[in-house]
Amino acid sequence: MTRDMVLRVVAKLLIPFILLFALYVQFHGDFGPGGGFQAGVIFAAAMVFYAVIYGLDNARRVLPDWLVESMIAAGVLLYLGVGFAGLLLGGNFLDYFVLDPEPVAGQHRGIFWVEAGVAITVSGVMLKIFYLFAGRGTDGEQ
Amino acid sequence: MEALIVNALLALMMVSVVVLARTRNLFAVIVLAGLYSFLMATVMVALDAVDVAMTEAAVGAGVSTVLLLGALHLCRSEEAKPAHKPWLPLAVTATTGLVLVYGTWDLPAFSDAEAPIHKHVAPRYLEEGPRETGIPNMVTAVLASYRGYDTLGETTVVFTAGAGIIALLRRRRRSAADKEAP
Amino acid sequence: MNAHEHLPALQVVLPLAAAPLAVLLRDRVAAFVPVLAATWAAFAISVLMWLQVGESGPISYALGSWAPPWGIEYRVDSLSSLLLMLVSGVAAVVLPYGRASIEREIRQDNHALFYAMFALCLTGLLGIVITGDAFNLFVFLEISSLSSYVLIALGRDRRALVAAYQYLIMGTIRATFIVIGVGLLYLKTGTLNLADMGVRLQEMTSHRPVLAALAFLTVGISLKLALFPLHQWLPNAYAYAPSAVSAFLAATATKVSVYALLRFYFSVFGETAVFRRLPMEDFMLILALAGMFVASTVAIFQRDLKRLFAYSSVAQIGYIVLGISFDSVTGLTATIAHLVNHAVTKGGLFLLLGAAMAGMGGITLARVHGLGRVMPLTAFGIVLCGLSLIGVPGTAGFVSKWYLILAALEKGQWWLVFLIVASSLLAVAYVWRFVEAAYFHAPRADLAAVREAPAGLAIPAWIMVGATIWFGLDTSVTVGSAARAAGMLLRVAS
Amino acid sequence: MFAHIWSHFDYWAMLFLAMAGLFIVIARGNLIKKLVGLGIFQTSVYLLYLGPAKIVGGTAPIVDAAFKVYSNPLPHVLILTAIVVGVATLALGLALVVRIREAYGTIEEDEVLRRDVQPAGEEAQQ
Repeated sequence: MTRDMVLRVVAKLLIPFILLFALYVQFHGDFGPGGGFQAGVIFAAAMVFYAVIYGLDNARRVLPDWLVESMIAAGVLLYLGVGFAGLLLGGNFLDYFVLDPEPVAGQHRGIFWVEAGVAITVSGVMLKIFYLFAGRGTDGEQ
Repeated sequence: MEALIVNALLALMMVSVVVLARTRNLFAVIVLAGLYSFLMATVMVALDAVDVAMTEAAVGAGVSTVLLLGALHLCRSEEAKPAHKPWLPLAVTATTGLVLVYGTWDLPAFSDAEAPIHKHVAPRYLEEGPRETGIPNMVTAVLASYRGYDTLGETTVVFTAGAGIIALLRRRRRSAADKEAP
Repeated sequence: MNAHEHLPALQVVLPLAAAPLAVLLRDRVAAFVPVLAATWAAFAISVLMWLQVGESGPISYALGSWAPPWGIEYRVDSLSSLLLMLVSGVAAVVLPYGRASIEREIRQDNHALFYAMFALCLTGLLGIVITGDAFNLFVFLEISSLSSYVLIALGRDRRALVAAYQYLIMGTIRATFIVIGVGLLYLKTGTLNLADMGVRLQEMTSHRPVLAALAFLTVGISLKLALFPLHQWLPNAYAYAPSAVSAFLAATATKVSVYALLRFYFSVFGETAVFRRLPMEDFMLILALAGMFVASTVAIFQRDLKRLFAYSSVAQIGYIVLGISFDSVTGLTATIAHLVNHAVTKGGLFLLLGAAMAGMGGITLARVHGLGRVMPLTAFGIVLCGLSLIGVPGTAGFVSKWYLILAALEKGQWWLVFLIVASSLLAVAYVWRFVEAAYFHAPRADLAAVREAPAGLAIPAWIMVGATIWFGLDTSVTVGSAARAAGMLLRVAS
Repeated sequence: MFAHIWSHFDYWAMLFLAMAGLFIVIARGNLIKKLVGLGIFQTSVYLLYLGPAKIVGGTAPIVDAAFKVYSNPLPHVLILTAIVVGVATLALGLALVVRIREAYGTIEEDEVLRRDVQPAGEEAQQ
């Protein structure tokens, strides 16, 4: 954690923009480069930045371990859920065409949720790894 | 011109790897590895693989470097001098290299539009993809739809690594409770 | 939705879904439930598909409803359905055993994650077997690899960490070799679908990139297969992993690699490319024989029983590869039958070793002195599995060796028959070392009061031992399916 | 010969990097350096896929009325997956290295192996 006032203020100003950028990368992936994986990394980077400036404990209060661990699992489950939705609606596994009466709209919907699943798992994993590595340094090796 | 840029960048990458192999200060090694990844990302932009370049910059130059530095911080170490002459590794590497020379010799030249990969499978993505999926970025369309199952596998790999690292590095519950007590 | 049509997807996706559920549930009892349900469901599905393939031929399933080669295809035929049944069947037996054994071997707050990793490992192995897409094979290979590194590292001994690290390095090198091989094939054909690749490669089997791809895939898969001399990672990995993990990996992981090798050799490159244009027959024969003799000899001198039988696995892989090298229906039948027979034998053996370890606190030869007296059932089971490794009539091991000998005779190679019998004598030697320790020594004073293994460990182990005997007496499932699969690979009507 | 090297330079670079990476993995004893080498070996293969995907004069495969020629999107997708697999492997490998360092006090492979071959071993504990 840093006590430098300038850094803390700058961080407070910057972090919302990083999160916004993550959202942009997530949703603009259809038209330009980007997608769930990249967005997940950027989102995790924002949280890591927060943890570096405000301390690991504060970051863990914002996004506690149980929540991060649940994100790791939830993303995969969301992806699988899209797959099962295809099954239930009469298509094959991961068939997006059946997700909407209009096949192309179904593709859109499927890709949207799948990318969301990727982003959730990736950001969760990156963040958890950071927590574990950083936590190892401070409370380990007493 | 495009080929020239790509080849120049590739040459730079080769130089950075040679320096990396000879460096024993691990901090320098990690910085060089980051540089290598960054060059790789630049090459990818030159090769029109913008999605891949973005990922390589974020992951190779970013996440990997941070992870390596984190691990180095926990291990505090300098590489020891190699104890024996690396004849066996040289032999293995040379053999692999020779097979690669043999194998890539007859491959289509750089930017050969008649190569099989441009004639089979991929054309449909480019010609029908926007209509079939409604998405102009074909990398996203192939990634999330045509080969969406691979991406499910990829997400699972990330999940596996994440859960595995939790299993390996998590401290016992008790110690966490101790920490909160005072 | 007609569940019947979607069995190929459910086969892999159900165990996959169990893993995040286990992580989400966190509690070690609650996490066990979905994983067990998914594992048993996977076994049931594989049996259903095996029956279906037997009746109406191969099943093709287009994931995401994108027709291959643009989308990813799942393909179940007589060979893959047998392997699916083997892998999920072993998992269905080993998982309940794991629940009992990890109580002693893994700290409690990691139990839920252990189940998740187990489910992922199963998912990966099933995915490799069922997929009809070269790159998808790599992705699922990595799922099974990453989860097995973790499973091995969960072992109690600190050497488990080193074994896992070395396995990770080996595994990644091998996966990269496979990606290079697949890449070369992709650049030549433009497709990733295995069947499509096979068709397009027909006219270019002598092109250099294709031959280089063959080399990379062979080395890459042989590393995973632990084919001699690329076997170094295996003994440590098996020796220091938790018992249930050793049993599961010993029974399935190398078998799935053999499957991948068969798939690439016969379905992608085609038998002519592999065996007519290159001296692959002789090459594989030499490696197989070297593995059979060197690894068996090394096994004799081990002090730790898990290591002893791990080396025995390397030797048994020699038999499996020997069958491929004959390039005949009988040879492949022997190979495929031995995949199953060796899987149940080694699976049972490692489960029993785990039970012995739970009782005696270790399984060095010195420690299991008098095992026959304190744990008579467990010791007897180990001896039965040992007999199968040797190839005594009435056990599964005999059946596959018999077909190997038939294949050798078909080719008129009498000297090979002699070598197969000779290598079996080496197996007698290493099994004898256990018999001597277990039956001709008194147990150590502090271990004299050890009791027979609890039912949670004994029942799964004896199911495997039972299968070892059953497949030795009734060969309709093993040899029957194997012959059908061999005929399919060589495109011979059976 | 020279023309061949120039027209196939991406392959030559790929195989050089692959060899260098493989050499570092096998020859070096430091567990972190090995992982760096492993990463180079893995990333070198990206060039094998991405190089041939490029068509000079083409653009990134984002379809738009303004362009006619695109580079091949399929290798891009495959390599995206490969990158993710690579970082997952690296993270897991580093976690193992951290644990090894805590259990052995060193991350030199020779030293780790030496510390396990104490004749005292498990037999002595009995």
